[in-house]
Amino acid sequence: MSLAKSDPSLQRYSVWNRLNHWLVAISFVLLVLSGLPFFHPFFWSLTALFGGPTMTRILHPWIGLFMTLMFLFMAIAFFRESLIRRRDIQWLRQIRDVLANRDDKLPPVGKNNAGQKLVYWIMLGCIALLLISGLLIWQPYFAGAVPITLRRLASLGHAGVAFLAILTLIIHVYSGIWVKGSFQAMVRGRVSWAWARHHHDLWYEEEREKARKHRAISSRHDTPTNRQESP
Amino acid sequence: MTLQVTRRQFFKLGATGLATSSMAMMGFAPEPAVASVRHFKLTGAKITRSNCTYCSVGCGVLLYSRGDAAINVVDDIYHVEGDPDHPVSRGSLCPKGAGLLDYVKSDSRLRYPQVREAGSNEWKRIGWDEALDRIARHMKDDRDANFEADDDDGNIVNRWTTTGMLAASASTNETAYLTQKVVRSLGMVAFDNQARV
Amino acid sequence: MTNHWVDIRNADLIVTMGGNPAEAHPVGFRWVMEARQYNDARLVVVDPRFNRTAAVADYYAEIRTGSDIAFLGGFINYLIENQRFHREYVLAYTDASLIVSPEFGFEDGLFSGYDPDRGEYDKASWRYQHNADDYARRDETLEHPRCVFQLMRRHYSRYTLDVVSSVCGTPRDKIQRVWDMMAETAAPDRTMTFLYALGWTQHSIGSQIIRTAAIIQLLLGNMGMRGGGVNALRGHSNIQGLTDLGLLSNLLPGYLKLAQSDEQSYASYIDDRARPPLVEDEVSYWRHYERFHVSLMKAWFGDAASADNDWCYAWLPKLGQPLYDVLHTFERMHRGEVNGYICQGFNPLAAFPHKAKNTEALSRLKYLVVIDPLRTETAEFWKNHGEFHDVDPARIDTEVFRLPTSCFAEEDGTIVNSSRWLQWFWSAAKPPGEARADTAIMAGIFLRLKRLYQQEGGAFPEPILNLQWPYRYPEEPSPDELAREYNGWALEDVYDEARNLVVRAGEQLPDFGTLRADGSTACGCWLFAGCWPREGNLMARRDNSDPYGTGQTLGWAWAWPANRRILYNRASARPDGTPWSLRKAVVWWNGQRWVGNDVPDFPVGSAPEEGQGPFIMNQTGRGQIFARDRMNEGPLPEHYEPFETPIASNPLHPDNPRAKHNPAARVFEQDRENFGTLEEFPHAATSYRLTEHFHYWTMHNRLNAIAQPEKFVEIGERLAEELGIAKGDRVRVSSKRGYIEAVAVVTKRIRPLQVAGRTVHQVGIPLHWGFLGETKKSYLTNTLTPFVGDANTQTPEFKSFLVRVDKL
Amino acid sequence: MRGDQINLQNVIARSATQVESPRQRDGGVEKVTKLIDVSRCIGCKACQVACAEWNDLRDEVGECVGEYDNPLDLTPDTWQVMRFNEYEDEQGNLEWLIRKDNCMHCAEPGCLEACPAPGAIVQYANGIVDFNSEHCIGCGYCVSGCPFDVPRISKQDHKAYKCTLCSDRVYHGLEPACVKSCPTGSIMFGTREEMLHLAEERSDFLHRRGFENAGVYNPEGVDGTHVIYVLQHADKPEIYSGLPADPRISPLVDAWKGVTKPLASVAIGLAALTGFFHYVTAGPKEHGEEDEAAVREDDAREREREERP
Repeated sequence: MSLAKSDPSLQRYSVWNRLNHWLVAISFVLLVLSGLPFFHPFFWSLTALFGGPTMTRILHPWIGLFMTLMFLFMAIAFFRESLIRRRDIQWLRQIRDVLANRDDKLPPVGKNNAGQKLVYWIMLGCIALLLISGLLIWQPYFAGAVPITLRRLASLGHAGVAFLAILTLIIHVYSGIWVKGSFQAMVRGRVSWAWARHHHDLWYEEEREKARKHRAISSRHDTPTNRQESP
Repeated sequence: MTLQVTRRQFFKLGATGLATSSMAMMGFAPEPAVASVRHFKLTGAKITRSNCTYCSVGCGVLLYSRGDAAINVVDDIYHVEGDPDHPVSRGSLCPKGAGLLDYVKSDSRLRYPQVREAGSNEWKRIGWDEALDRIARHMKDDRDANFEADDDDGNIVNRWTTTGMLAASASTNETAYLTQKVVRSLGMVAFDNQARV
Repeated sequence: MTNHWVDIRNADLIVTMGGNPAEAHPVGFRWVMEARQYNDARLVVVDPRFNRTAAVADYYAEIRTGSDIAFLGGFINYLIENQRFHREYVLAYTDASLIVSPEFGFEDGLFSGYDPDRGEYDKASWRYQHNADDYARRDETLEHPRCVFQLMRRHYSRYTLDVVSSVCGTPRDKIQRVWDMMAETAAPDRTMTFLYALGWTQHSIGSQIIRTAAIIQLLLGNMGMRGGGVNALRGHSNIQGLTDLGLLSNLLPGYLKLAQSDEQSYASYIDDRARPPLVEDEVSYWRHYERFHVSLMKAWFGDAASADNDWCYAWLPKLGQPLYDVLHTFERMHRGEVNGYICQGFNPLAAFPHKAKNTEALSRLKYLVVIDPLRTETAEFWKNHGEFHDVDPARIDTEVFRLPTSCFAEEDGTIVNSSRWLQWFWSAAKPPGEARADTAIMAGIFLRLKRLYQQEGGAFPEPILNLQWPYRYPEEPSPDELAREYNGWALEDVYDEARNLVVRAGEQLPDFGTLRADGSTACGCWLFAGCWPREGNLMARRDNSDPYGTGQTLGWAWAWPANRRILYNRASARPDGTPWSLRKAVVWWNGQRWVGNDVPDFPVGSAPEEGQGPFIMNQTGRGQIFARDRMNEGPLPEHYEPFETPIASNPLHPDNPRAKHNPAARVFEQDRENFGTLEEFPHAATSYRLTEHFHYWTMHNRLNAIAQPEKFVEIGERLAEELGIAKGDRVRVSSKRGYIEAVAVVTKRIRPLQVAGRTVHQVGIPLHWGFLGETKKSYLTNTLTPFVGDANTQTPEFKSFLVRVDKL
Repeated sequence: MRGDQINLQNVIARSATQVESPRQRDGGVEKVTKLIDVSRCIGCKACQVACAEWNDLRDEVGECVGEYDNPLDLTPDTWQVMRFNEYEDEQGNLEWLIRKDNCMHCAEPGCLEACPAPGAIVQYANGIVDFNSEHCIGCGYCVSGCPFDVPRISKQDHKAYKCTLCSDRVYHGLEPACVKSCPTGSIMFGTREEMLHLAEERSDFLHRRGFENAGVYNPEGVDGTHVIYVLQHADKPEIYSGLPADPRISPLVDAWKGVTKPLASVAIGLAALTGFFHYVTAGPKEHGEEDEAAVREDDAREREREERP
């Protein structure tokens, strides 16, 4: 049989990756929903989702802590493949081609393209800042002990960084919808070889190489019969 | 710059437009703010004119109590403030006067007669009759035993020096007068008040 | 107060000395602030501490505690030497022109007639020279060497600026500045008021400090004037009333006096007190003494009191001592000569000097009765309160009864404020639990005693059995019944000299003028007569209108005597009856009678031509610069050092040890040993109140506990530096009699003084806090204070003593 | 000020509320103001006690730390404190400056600006800024918003508390409890106009008594306050236990609560829209047949290579 079959047979995210990602995603969304009411009265009615304003005030920081922890795991898991390479710069230079879907013009891409890597680093930065500023204004635990100017700075910072994070989220989510197959990739963890070759050609090569080696090793013990079925 | 825009206006410029429309859209209008945030605690209180009995300025105070002195109610003082009609205090009070409520309501107020027996280390609650009977008995025994009808020079002195009394500094003239009357009828001379301290 | 609270606003200069009204009388102090704002008055504070009053004063001068006579005596010298006194007033309204007996003298700090062994004066020589008609001789020129004015001039000539500065430790320029400001009020249209309280009384020379102030006000012509006077702010809410009603060992209501043992004859008892005028035609109102006395006896003993038995004169106790004051009584108690003691709303364990001695004294009682709305330290003197009060209950055999009483909010009645106003107030609720009114408790005790005497007989029962008890509910005499009784009523129709009917039998008396010595009137307190006349209870009046804008509010409550608001107000007018100044007018002669914005303190029909003096209670009709035999340490105030003084000798009499301290003060031998020495206890201490608290009561109130929760002592920055004490450190303050521990408040407001060539540090010790109540448990301040009192009143010397401060 | 009824139509500003508050009746209501004449204050704390008594507050009984101040600072149970300062001027003249410290009721309240909870902080037409605990969520933003460090968060119910200028008394035509109690007339209350006038009188009086720099403290930075001081040394407010010389709502708070937020909200909305329109115009990004083909070629190539002996 052939890898060309477009059925997703290529593992992109492990079960753990996926669980981890979605836990972060869900808590992030909850944080957005519970944070926006304090961000602007326009969103006040969202507090209803959390059992009222005061409950929202109480829950938000705890959800935050949970997400931070989850994100930490994810950050470790995705660290290597998120390191920025020279070719990523080139990719970013050609962001117009990316948006215009002129993918043939793009430089080769590894497991993650520059956009995904940026999301990784921006979120890493934002969440670190949100954690610190959040702790500084956390009533009733820490805020009381924090000098007033620092509290004011933290409040401002928390809001600003949250804004950045939300924008990033929107882009991230949109990309998921826009790039066909990637949403499925994070849901079921597998992509088709063709998808991989199109969006992440270098990674595709790596995976192909892996597959070849694998077959080579296994062929030594192969019986003629089963050899017939292998490519 | 001629255009005067205060901070709040500026803040609103940015916000109001967006907000008003959207709130209406989201069908949520501000719930009414409670008018006077707290209930007015003097409504319906009984007001009694009194005088502060700490220092000798004699400020007028108004005692506010629950209950209207009807037969079925035991009035309860719950607020004290200055009497604006009083020519000296004109409604003002010092920190002691302003805190009178906690004096009237103090946990240290005594509620029933007690006795501490000789050598004992505790108070024992007793009834008024027992208390007054025992006190009267003590007084009479001491008076009868130590009353001086005359002194060594043969003067008639009719005095009782072995029991003394201190009169209050904050009691009323009526109490004071009755005390003076009783004390002198007993021939008591070791009698004083707080004028000196 | 000779004047009253609101009248302070009429002053041009307010001097607070020996008082701290902003601290102890904040609401009355309002009128000082009003005077500053609306009468352009200045406020001067002379005090050992830069206190809360000083915080809003126009001028502050520091002074060593207990040196006030020097400061004021120096001012008298300054007034005379610079001719700045109010000559016309002095001549007409004081005894300055009266000539003093040749035997009178003053030498090396002692007046004539001193008996060193008994520590007392024979006052025979302290009198005026009399002429043929037995009236005092006078010299209107004030030049006669023996006239009061010249004697005073010579007496105070020693009080020079330098001497005063060295005795008081006050810088010369500050003294000069204060003297100048005070001297300006000698002008007829300007007045100064002295506001003082226990900062003057609580010294071994307390009464004489106040006398000095009175002399000054006479020299400046400020007595009887609006915004003038010598004003005792008084400590407790009804101390004025209790004193008026004579609740003192030697008094009866209305300042009538109990007789001494040797006064066996009723006639001479009255003669010695019904004082005739010493100057022709003066009023000398005390000459009616017998009317007051007889009416009192009728009120107490009714028909049992008759002319035949000298109105029960023999039934009244006779005194074997000049006074059985508290110090004297606790001394006897300590010696085991007292078996029973009753404390009615009074906390002697904390209130009297030398707590250790008080504790021992109380422990020697057979029974103690404490009548109080609150738990008091006295009632629990037998209980061990750890370091604050370390006693062993098992070794104390005193039987203690604690009876709960109602507080002001739970009773009707009157109290007399320092303006001499009798103000009626009403009960708002029932007392808690089984608590009862003091009147019910006194009645309960008395009626039981009476019953016992009826059943068993016993020692001299007559006064008890015959005591009038005309109350609707004998167990609970009501306040209005008692008020009507001390106002008094007619037992028979009362007629005046012209045989006009004045009061019908059974009617309430309209005033003390209607009292009679023939037994036709009964009156519990002549001074209060008129407070509840036929018209009803005038003490309950609430008309605060002030038609003349003078602040007299004659329709508010009722003031003794006869609703007069400013005493001696005749002196507010010139001898010819016209006001000294329209700004200061109180009463004036309108051709037929005395009229004005106050009730004249004078016979309303006495025309100026008759020349009667304004001080109608005095035999001379004049203000007494020369006290004659009324004061125990001399007719003219002299500075003596406190019994615990921070300097070696009395700078005025360095070589006469007898004149170091008040020579006439009564000190018990054993207490002499308890005086500390300068070497052992180098710091001068003074005790006082804080505005957040009232003695040992408010520590039971959460609100006041919050406002000032813990005991502290105030120490000047310089001393603190020397002792290495920082703000908030705990310190131990010790005197010869014990020690206390408290938090140190280190302050710029107490500065070291240069006294007699020596640096004196003063330490301030608030008297509040104890080991009961809501505040932090603490030592009692009277652990430190000395057991010695003023020579006349026996008021303890709480304001000047020696301590040592140590860092803990 | 009888008739200054605070009713629903008298709430002129309301936290976290963008719609206009009712303004129609503003004209009928006089602005009120509390005047504190520091030169007449004896620091007796009557106001402090009266405040606690009226508002049913009983703070903890503290301790003495070596000064008259007590309680030492504002707490949820202590809405005003007296601050004592022994001040010695250049000539060494001693003054005991005692300042009553409590909510200043700013015309432009930082607390109200910072508060995210609709109606938790309201400003009445008479100028009083009041906390409505019912709506308070305990986020503590008002603390960051206040230029005078006044609001305190309760450890008990985690809500914010401060002086209400006795809005309940004023509502009923009475003066605030502290004002009534003041023995020396250091605290006065009346219409804003009256009080500003009286303040001028009082500072003129101080000028006559030799305080050249006496003046009124009514800081412009917060558009004036409804609690104003008369100071003997208006040129140095700091000597009154740190009264801020030029209080204003912190620029940080402005940036945080000001115009940025609505704009940010809009930006978020726009971002979402942009994505949508991009999708509409550029269409989805997907791999095509050529990728399939390429994969098949790769397959083929590899098979040959592997089958070569």
